Amino acid sequence: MIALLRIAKSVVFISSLLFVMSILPTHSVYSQDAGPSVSDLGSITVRAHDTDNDAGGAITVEWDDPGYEKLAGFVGFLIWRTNTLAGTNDSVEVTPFGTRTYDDRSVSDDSTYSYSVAALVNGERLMSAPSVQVRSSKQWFDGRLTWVLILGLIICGAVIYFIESAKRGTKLFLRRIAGLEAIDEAVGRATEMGRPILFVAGIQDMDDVQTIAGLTILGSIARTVAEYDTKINMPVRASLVMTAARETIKQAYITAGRPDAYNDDMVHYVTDEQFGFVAAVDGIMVRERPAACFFLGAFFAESLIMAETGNSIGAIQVAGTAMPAQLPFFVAACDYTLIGEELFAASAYLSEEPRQLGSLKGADVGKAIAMIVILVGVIATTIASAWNSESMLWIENLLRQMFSTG
Amino acid sequence: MTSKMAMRILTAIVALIFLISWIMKSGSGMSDSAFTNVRNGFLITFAVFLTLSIFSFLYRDNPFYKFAESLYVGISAGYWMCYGFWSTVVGNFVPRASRSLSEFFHVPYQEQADHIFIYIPIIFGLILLTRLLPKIGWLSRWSLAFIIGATAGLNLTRYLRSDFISQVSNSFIPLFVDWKGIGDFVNHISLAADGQFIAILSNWVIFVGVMCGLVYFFFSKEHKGAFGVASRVGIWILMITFGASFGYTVMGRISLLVGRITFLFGDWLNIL
Amino acid sequence: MGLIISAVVIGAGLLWMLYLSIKGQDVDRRIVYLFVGATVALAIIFRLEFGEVATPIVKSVFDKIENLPPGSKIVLSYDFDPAMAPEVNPMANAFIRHILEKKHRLYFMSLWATGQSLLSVSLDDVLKPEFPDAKYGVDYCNLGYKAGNEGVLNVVITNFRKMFPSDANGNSLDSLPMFKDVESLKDMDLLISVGGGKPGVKEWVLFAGDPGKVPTAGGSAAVSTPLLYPYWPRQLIGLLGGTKGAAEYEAELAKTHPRFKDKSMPALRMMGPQTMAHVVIIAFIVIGNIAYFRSRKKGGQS
Amino acid sequence: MKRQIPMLILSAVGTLLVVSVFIPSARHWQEDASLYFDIIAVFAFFLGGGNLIRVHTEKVNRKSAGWIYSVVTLLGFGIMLVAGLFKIGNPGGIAGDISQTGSYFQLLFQYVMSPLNSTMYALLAFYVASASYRAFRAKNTEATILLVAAFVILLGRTALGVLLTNWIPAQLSVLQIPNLAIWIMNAPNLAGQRAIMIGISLGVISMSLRLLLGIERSYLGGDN
Repeated sequence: MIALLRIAKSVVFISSLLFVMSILPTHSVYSQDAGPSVSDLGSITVRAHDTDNDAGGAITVEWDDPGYEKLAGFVGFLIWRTNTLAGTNDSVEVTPFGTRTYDDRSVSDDSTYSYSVAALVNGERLMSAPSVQVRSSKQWFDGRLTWVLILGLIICGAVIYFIESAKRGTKLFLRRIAGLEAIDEAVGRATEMGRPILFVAGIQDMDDVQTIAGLTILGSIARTVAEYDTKINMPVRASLVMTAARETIKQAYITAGRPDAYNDDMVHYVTDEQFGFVAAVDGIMVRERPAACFFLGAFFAESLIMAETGNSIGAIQVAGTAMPAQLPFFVAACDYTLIGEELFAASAYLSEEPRQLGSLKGADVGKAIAMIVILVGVIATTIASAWNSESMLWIENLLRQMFSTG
Repeated sequence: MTSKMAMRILTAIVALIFLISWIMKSGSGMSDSAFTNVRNGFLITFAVFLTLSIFSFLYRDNPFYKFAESLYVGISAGYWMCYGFWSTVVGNFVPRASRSLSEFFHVPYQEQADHIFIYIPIIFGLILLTRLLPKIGWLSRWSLAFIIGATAGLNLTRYLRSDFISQVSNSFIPLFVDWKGIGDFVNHISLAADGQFIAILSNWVIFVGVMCGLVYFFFSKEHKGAFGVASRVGIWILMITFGASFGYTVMGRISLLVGRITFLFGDWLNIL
Repeated sequence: MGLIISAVVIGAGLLWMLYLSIKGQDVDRRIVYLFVGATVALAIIFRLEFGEVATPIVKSVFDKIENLPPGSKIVLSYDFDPAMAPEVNPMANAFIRHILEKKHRLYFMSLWATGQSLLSVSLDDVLKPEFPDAKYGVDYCNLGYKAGNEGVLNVVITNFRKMFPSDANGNSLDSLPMFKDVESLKDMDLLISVGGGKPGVKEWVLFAGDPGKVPTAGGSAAVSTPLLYPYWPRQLIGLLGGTKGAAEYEAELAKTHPRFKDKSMPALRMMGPQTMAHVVIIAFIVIGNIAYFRSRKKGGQS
Repeated sequence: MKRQIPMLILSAVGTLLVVSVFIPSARHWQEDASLYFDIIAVFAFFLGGGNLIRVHTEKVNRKSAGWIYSVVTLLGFGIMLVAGLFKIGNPGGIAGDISQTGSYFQLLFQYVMSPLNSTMYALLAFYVASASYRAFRAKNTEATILLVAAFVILLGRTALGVLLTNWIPAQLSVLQIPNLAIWIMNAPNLAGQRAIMIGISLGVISMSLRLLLGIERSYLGGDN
């Protein structure tokens, strides 16, 4: 689609250039209408400056229109560039109707340029005076992201602060998450029944943070599994996940003091194909009849196929994902579901390590910030729109500016 | 013994149907070449066989499903590895790394000053393979560390911008839409879908819903008292969300089945 | 005939399930599977079609076109690609039929490069054979595709001729009678965008409908429809969502203008099996709850 | 050592990528990182593919239950690899597009992989039905809310919903089931999605920080 658009854009561009060329001779294709003529209008003023917030190599040209666009024979504005160091001239672009700015991305930071803009009317080129000389340069900081940086620093600062304070021994209250409490029970049941547990860390590769979240939970589960001497079976969809999962389980077995019981075959690669993987996992479920199934990671449409098969074999199922579209299916078909953020918090809960738990309190500060900002934003917007309050409008606009993604 | 016998009979029947279908499909082929017709007859019959084999899993696990599953796993693993090779190695790495290799694979070589950097992933990739050597297998953690670091770094800012900031700013909504005073509101109150009352109600529900939903996710505060009430409302909102998304998706899922059954009845049996 | 067989088979099955449930027996999941499969298969074999009833969000688009005075000016934009076409093309064709039947003037355009070729297919397959009397330039015209996404809308909201010096066939707009009293999109009586991506219905609302205060309607693929719901009913007068929305429109069209009844109604055809399975699933939920309440009652007594 | 160096790599790479967002001339690092990831993932194929071959050859060698299916997997894997890596039957030769019509690779995709893929996907139609039958029961307040929301949306998408509530006058039109369904999608559903997304973003941020600070490192293995 993008490629097509690009082709189409270049076709339009070339055809408009051809069109401009074809009308450069004195006769015009449009009949002259009565109305303001070219000579009545003032000249175009051109400003050129280095493009903001970029890595160099671009100059922004801006101009005003004294009224050329309203003329009957108007075709477009031609942007004319002079390389003042090399002394060469060339036309850069003919802009379509309605534009007043143009980013010239074909300049070098080592040269200086001056720009003129010409209105193309009835085959005439009405060239403006050249702009001042400009040179493009790169910026070290993207100014549009100032607020993103500040917000990021506040939230990250809060997380780090509570990690540090937890390290110093501040006690923390944490609410219970039913799904996590069920993990021990599920592993215990598998041990009693002498059946394996099945662990699926989603179907994404290691470049999805949900997969990593799944693996961190795997670390805790594997420790319990090692202690109870239960069997764990973990099919994976991506080779990298296989490597990472093996390291994770191995470490858990070592921590539990049972390095001898670890075996690489606990984790095995199946296939990178989404539904091929599902077909195999379904097969494993009905043949090995695991007593507990864990689905923790990023899932797509296959979520329900796996969860329903797991349900049909009577396994205890604990699922967790940050895919909003798949949550309903897990909620419907599994015994416990970690919803969104709970997936990321789970490993901290399970580790019971103060520093990890501190990070959760930091995330809560983020939520508190979100709630306060939303509250203020809603009040300001409401008063500004219902009672035309200038000051509230100012607050609303400030908040919108702060919370714009740049 | 009897179930083994039944299985044999079933397999024989399936084989017979397969053969008949192959012959019929080959006979009705469109191509001039007999080989193409016979080949396509086989392929279509095979595709039907695989389709039915997968569906048979709904009854219970069976040899036909096991066959289809095993084949699917093998074929698709090979498929994605070939794809990875041609698109990533040949498509992305070779043009940046070597001119002669680019010529060999007929891909345009990219002149770049910084193509030394393209060897970073190669080094980490080779380090990853030390996993195969027991003595220095621990080195592969370096590659994992590189990958996990990249994932964490990329996602931190990505989620901050796209999810946190944009979702918060989307929530700045007026609680009194088109407000012309309380008198006007009371006079025109109605539950019409396009009425002012519903527009206002929607914004209140969104506002309260987002707030209570966030309260539900608070980990470090006990869900008691007013906080507990808000968290409970939060769960209800989440439940509505899940129910609604589930209900909305059902129809789309059925259309997938329609596609398969149309394939069986139309492309194979020609009865549509 | 097919309908009777299907109704008997499915109805009897559901009753049997209900009976089992009331007796307190749990229904095996395989019976549920069998039901879904049989329902869809029967509906496909017997080509069952159901009279869809237009939901208000669809009905309002239909009524708008139905009630505009003849000669009203309507823009229909093809903003989709072949991948989305099975879902949204039936909508576009239904719009063409309805608009020309009501003797409105129809202005075609497209914001997607791929939309233009799909548009010419519609012109050749639907418009020309079914409306041989419709005259190009008087009753309909094709402006074709222009690059620039929503930027195109930004321009045509003030001036058509600047963006489209000529139509897709190279005729100057001034030579087309139907452009005599048209300066910009603001002179239109209704804007319709059919699409499922960006630019699409949302961009038409934000860059054309809202600033120009022109009624806007849309059709979109099912996945992106929930994202458009917030614009209804204030900024969008109506919306057709997925095959379902298309089928509702086709049904409404066939009801009001019986001459289209025999025409192929692809969305309605596609909806038959889906609707039937959907109803069966609703029945399952009801039966499931009856079973649950029965068992709880029993549990409470014992 | 075995633990410090990976920790250092992780923190350095992660921090650089966080910082690069704010520096215009470093922004391409983000795309580079994704490209590097893809290339490392190709190396991992050796591990994954090797594992696949090893697991299944072992089954065949040991003649363990169902070994014949392992033969099928190995055959499929081998055939696809040969067909794809050497582009057998590809009209464009070695330079042709890998999925060009006529190549064996494409043929196998079209007649073997694609029907398997769409059939597995189509199983969802059955599972959606069985999940609705079993899970949507009014067991408690939460389950009842879930059930009611799902039921209204389901009804709103059939003619039944229109016919049942057509009689409701325009003054109360939001109570007509199709309108109610849209309102649920519009207001409470939107609110829930938004709360979930804000929560997720904070979860990702705090987890990424735990990783970058080296607090969370179960994946890094032990010291030996």
